[in-house]
Amino acid sequence: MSGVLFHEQTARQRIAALADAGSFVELLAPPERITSPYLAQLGIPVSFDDGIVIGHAKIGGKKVYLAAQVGQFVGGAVGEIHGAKLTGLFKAAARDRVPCILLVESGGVRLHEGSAGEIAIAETMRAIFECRALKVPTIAVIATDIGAYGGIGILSTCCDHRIMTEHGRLGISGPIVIEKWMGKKAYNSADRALVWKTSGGKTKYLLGDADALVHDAPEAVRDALTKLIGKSKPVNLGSVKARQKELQNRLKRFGATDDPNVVWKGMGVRNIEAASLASGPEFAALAKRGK
Amino acid sequence: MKKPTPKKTSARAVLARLFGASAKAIAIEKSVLTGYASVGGGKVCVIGTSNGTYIDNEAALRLAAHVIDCIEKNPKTPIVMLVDSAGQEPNRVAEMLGLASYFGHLLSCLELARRKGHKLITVATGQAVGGAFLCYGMFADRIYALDSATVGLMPISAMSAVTKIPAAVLQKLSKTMPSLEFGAAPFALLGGVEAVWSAKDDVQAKLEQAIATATSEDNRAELGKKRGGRKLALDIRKKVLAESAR
Amino acid sequence: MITAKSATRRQNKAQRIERVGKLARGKFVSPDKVPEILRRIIEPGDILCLEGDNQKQADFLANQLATLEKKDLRDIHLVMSCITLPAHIELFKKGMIKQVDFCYAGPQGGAVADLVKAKKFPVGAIHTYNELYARYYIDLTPRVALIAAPKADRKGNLFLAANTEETPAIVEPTAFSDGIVFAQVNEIVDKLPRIDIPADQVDLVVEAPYPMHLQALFTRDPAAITDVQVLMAMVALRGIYEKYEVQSLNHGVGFNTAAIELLLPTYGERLGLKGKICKYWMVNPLPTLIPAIESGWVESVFAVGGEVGMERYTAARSDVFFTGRDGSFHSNRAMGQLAGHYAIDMFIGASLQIDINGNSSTVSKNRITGFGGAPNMGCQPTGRRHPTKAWLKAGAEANPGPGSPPGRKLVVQMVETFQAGRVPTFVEELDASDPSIRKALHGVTPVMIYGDDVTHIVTEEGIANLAACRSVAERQAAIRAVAGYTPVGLKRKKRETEDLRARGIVQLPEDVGVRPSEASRSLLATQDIKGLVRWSNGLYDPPSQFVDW
Amino acid sequence: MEKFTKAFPSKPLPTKTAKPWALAGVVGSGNLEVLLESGGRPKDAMECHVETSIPGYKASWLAALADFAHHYPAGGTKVTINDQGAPPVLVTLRLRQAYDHLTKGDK
Repeated sequence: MSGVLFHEQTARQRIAALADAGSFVELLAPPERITSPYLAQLGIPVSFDDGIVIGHAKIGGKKVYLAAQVGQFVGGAVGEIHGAKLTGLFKAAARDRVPCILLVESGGVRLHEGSAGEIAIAETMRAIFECRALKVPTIAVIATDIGAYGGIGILSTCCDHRIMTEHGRLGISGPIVIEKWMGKKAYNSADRALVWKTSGGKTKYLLGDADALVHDAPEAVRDALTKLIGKSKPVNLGSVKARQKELQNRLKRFGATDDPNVVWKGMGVRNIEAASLASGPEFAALAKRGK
Repeated sequence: MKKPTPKKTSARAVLARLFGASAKAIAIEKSVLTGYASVGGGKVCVIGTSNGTYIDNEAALRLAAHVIDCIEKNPKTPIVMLVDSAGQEPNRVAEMLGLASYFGHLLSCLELARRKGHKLITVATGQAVGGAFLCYGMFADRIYALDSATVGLMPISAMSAVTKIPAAVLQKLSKTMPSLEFGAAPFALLGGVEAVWSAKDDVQAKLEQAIATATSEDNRAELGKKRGGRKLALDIRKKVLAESAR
Repeated sequence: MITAKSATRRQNKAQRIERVGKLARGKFVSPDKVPEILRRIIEPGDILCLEGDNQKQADFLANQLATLEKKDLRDIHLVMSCITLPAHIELFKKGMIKQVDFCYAGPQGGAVADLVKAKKFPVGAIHTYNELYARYYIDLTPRVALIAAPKADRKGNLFLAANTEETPAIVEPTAFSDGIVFAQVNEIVDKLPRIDIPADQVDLVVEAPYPMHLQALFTRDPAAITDVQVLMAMVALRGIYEKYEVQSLNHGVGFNTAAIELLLPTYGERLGLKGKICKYWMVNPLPTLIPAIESGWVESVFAVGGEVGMERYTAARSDVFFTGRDGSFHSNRAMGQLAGHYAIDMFIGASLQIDINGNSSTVSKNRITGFGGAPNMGCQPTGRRHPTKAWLKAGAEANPGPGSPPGRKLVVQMVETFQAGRVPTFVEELDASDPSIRKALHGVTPVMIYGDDVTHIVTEEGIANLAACRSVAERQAAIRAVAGYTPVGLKRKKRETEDLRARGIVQLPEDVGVRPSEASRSLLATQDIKGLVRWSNGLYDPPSQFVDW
Repeated sequence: MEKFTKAFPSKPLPTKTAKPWALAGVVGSGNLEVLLESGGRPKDAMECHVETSIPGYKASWLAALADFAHHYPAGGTKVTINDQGAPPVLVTLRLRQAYDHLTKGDK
């Protein structure tokens, strides 16, 4: 129960914990001082990595490209520099045929930098699919409550694999935006249990949008990565047709309910209370996903 | 909250302008467009949105289904994507069911089409903002916009409301930073749009030419640098590629 | 021999009850009749007691009282622990109150400050809990007490459940002096789990349309504990708990002490301190104490009040918590405060402001809060005679003179040098000594804990052992030495600090064997509320605002 | 934003460091990042550059930095800080973390 929690680590600590000791080499490292001119003009503090640490490392002796977003810095949001670092990394991964891992922690586009971040996300999506066409595995790790939202939520679903923890959240619109739009009755953003059951790792795992649900610990994330960095998921006619069917089926089964517990039960969770308290593989065992 | 702005031009009029008489075969159902048409005598597949509608899980699936249909039945037929959508509607059930994954799926279908030799051309015809633009339109080989289209992240007023930075400050900065400005022209300066088509243009001819000249490499960062709207992105990307090659 | 004169109070009470007449059926009244009944049983000039401390509130009766007007009720001498509800403020605004004697005004601190400025707050004094309860038996005996209980039976016996708190301290002096005790209850049942207040001491009962308000006051989410607080907790554990072998103690409400509780099963265990320290507790059922209890550190816990969500856990751990024959938790505010005064080795808590002499306060011109119970525990009980190891060791350090006791209670203030928003904790002079506040309080500065009572101050910079200081100047230098980069701290002199450090009066983390780089949240027995639920084997039911699963 | 630069006397950094630079902390509300670099500077001083979003606390900053330079042999290093309202205790903590990383490596 105690120990280092992945969701409490900083981006740099996460990388240090996942990579083989001493193997991480940072690209565009802080001494280069590549900082956002937009934020500087607006009088907002800048950061030497612009909210994303990128580089290459070894995991279990195998070379990987790694990016870690810094959620505390402007919500991990994507500006021009941040986005270009991300695009460049996936392009390098495609060029070198090296798996690419993104430790996601971002609310999406950095509004302070306008459309530049939006285009950067679109460019990164293209780069991710470049990797996938070459069978270079791409993995998104979504394991913090800042999670993957907005354009980064969509981008995360473009990767081959998603590893999540119960703390991770994956979506497009956040609870506060939805509450403003639909009203507090439809979505009370302060109801944390409902928020996590709507967008949290457990629900995403049950529905099949997360490939692995792991404990909130760096070792657990590393184990899951080790299993997945050798595997790519093809994008072919068979795979997209199967997915089309799956998503249609999901909409048909659950489109009429607004109660996440109905989804949980539908996806094989018998004891909701016990499953709510369980974590990682223990949850998965209680769930018998999709049965 | 603001509801979507009312349509300016009818969806049919826009389609007619782009595809002439062949536009009739394009179905419009709940503001989602699917069908086939012809451009310069060649067959094209059309998917898109109209009337500034919201794209939900179901709409994403219908667009994806049509792309799959095109791949299966009409190999290598260019796909024209029309964008007039206010984005995704903030909705709890949509989120619970994984709207992001529905969008990701649509992108996967388009990627498959590209790999199988379909050219992908986007024309932003109305609203092209936020997630709706990201989930298919911005994924094209080449992206164009009608000059009447509203393209970009969000208007300065909305940006100001969320960031709590006074609109006047953002307005002033946008003079030197086109990224902050909202519209097709500044978006083109960033390289996000290849070209903006004006009311006077023969858009059918333009579209025909766009299809003919499109290549699948992503040229937006180059364009953004050349046009001066996005000065950093390309160099930073190059730097990453250079440092990682050491 | 009973004379007419000696029976005056009794006769007066009978008259009041008679005035209620048919508005009640026996002792029982319906909610809609309450305002009229209050009008009939309270007389001008009465000492009126409203039950309500920082957790439990007789809120229905208070709200009904606030519907009356000055023509119904005037010249009231209000006595109560905590001014907590908007309804309480309403009574002052309507001009019904001629004097108020109280302890604490947490959530209404701003409103009370406004009333003071408007001269609508005729305060007698701000008390500590036991001080006020004591006066209920001397010169502030209530004529009418409005109290709250979860359950009554058909005879009017009351069951107080986990939140007994101050009810007995109010009922006894009222009932045994011919005062009127009026209880609001959540429900009336045929049979009570146990009887806490006999019907004999209860005059009127109303089943309130909503349950009494209970504040989750002692729930500290481990997720909000910072690395800096972990550092301070480690320093306190080594420099104080371990050094003095503190066996019996009270913890204040705060993240600093929550960090200590969560370090016991991990860091504390590693230091080999289990069984040597922290065995006997006078604290509310703190959820953050669950891991230490489950790890076998804790012999017993006595409490001044309950805590929302801890009912099933405390019942299951009746080997540790005081429980009734029905198996459920029991608390008692007056006795708990008494225990905290006389029977513990150490009080440790936080404060908003500490002055250069070690006095602390939470009062400022714009927020008049008061004391509550901390000063009952954070003081030297000169009536104490029994020795313990910690008491004697602390006493020896203080270099007792021929006329002073051989022992000392450890009174520890544990604060970060800055509060949120870069507000310095250490100041040359307390905000509370503002002339306008002193004037309203008849010349008294509302000091929470006096510097003379404090033995240690712990900050992220280290420990200042005030008890070991030999002069006022030395004490000031020791405080500056741990005041960090606050204006008070910036005035320290390097040589003075080094001298105090050489003599052990000031200790840096490394002096007590703590490496600051080790201080990390990962040392906590759990880092979130869900972990506490897991530690409790699912018996802890946290309030919904803390639940994200 | 407030910016200032100052050098503080400090004993020379050990000649062999684990790496040429180290970064500790993140820029976020109530937090800061410290970039510590070695090499190419006079050996008898720690050169500091601070950029903070909350002006008016220069005295605290200078005292905290001076104390650090006094307690740790950091001569020849350059400290650059991006601050978003961190309390002084975090300044010291992050400096210490960056120093440990620089001299002993990550871990």
